[in-house]
Amino acid sequence: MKILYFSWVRDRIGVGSEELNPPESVTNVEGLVDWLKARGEGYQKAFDDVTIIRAAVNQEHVKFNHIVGQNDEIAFFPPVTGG
Amino acid sequence: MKILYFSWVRDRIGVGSEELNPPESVTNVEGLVDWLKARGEGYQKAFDDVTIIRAAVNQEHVKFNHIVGQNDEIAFFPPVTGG
Amino acid sequence: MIRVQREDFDYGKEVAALSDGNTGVGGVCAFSGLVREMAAGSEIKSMTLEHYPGMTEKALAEIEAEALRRWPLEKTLIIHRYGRLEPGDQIVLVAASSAHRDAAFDACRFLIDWLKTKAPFWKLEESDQGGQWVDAKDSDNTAHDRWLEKKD
Amino acid sequence: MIRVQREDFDYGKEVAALSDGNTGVGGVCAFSGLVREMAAGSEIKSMTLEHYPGMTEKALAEIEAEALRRWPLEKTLIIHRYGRLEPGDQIVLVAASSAHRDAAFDACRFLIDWLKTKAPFWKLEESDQGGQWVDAKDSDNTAHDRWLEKKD
Repeated sequence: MKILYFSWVRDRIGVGSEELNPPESVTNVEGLVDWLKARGEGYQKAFDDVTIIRAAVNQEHVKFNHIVGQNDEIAFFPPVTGG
Repeated sequence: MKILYFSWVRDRIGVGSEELNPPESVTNVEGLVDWLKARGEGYQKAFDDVTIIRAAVNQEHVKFNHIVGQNDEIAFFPPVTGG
Repeated sequence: MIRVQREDFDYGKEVAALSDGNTGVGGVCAFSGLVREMAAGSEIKSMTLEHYPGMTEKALAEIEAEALRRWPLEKTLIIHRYGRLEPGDQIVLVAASSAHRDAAFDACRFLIDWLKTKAPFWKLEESDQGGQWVDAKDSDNTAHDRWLEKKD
Repeated sequence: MIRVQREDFDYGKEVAALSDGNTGVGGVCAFSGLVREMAAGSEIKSMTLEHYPGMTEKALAEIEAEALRRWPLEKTLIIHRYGRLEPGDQIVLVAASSAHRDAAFDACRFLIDWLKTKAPFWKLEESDQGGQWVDAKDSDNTAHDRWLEKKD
């Protein structure tokens, strides 16, 4: 599973992307966030307030109940501010 | 009194501007139109349907009850279509 | 700024002047109108714009002043051409710059909407069928009216 | 057309391309966004735009397709820059050409409104107080929502 982080989510976690293999119990975005938070302080700080975290699966905006699989590309970031 | 005509109002009357001295009984735009219509066929055709005639006095859009005087510049034209 | 002219204008240069050297500008909205080839089903050879010199400048200046009164703008621009134009030619350019995009958009649309019903221009379209003065459109009056301020 | 690039762009040339050689175009509406010097009370030295390569292009293409579905347009354009920019620099350009001015205006505003809430960009502002990620604005969500189609 490829996981990407942007903006201050990346700043807090310390890497822009990583390949991870969460256990099979992780089936959706929400489960993935919970699993990531257990990986260390940076993750905990990044996902402290999930109301200001947005997710994309395979480059499409999704909600936290969206299913994730081993071959997906998942990204976490704050609300976007283009333009 | 300087009177100007634009677009098809000018085409029908045949001149773009003229100096005229209407009688003192002509006190507003409406009275001026009536007086002009008596001047000939071109004027009559131009002012045949006054609902599609607009007027300006001293370069400001006005209604037909607007007062006119000897030193005014008065213009008649169809609804404008700029842009 | 207001300009009424026969000559063409450089769109990019004119719009750039609305933000050049002003780092308070966050957005610039611009609208340009061009001569279309088809009108009312017939092919247009040329469009001749007649105007009322003096009154035109006055009307455009009033519209610009009204936009500056209504929105927090940095700069505004109205350029309107007159004379004989051909399909594809630029007729008009309106633009507004502001710190905020909503102000830039609203002001720009206001400028073109009011210009269409207040600036003394008339269009003569020439096609194979001869010359034809263009009628004012009801939709232009509707567009004008959406900017009327409600009276108390 | 969609472009995501580090380089600056030539505003006039890009907008001209929306009508060049197409005499069916009656109006072109364009909006450009620039880096402001002041933000939240402090003087900005630079703004660095980060984006999500791949997803950005996808998101912009979807927004453009939606605009073309909703309005009778001739052409549309979205150019968005990324990387380090300074006050006065151009960030984004959206434009739409159409036979009709209302379609050009509405589509142009739709493009920028949806881009702001859907395209994966983030802004890091640098001032004397250091770097600061810019928060998304509630007003951008409101602007986005005004284009939601009513469901039956």
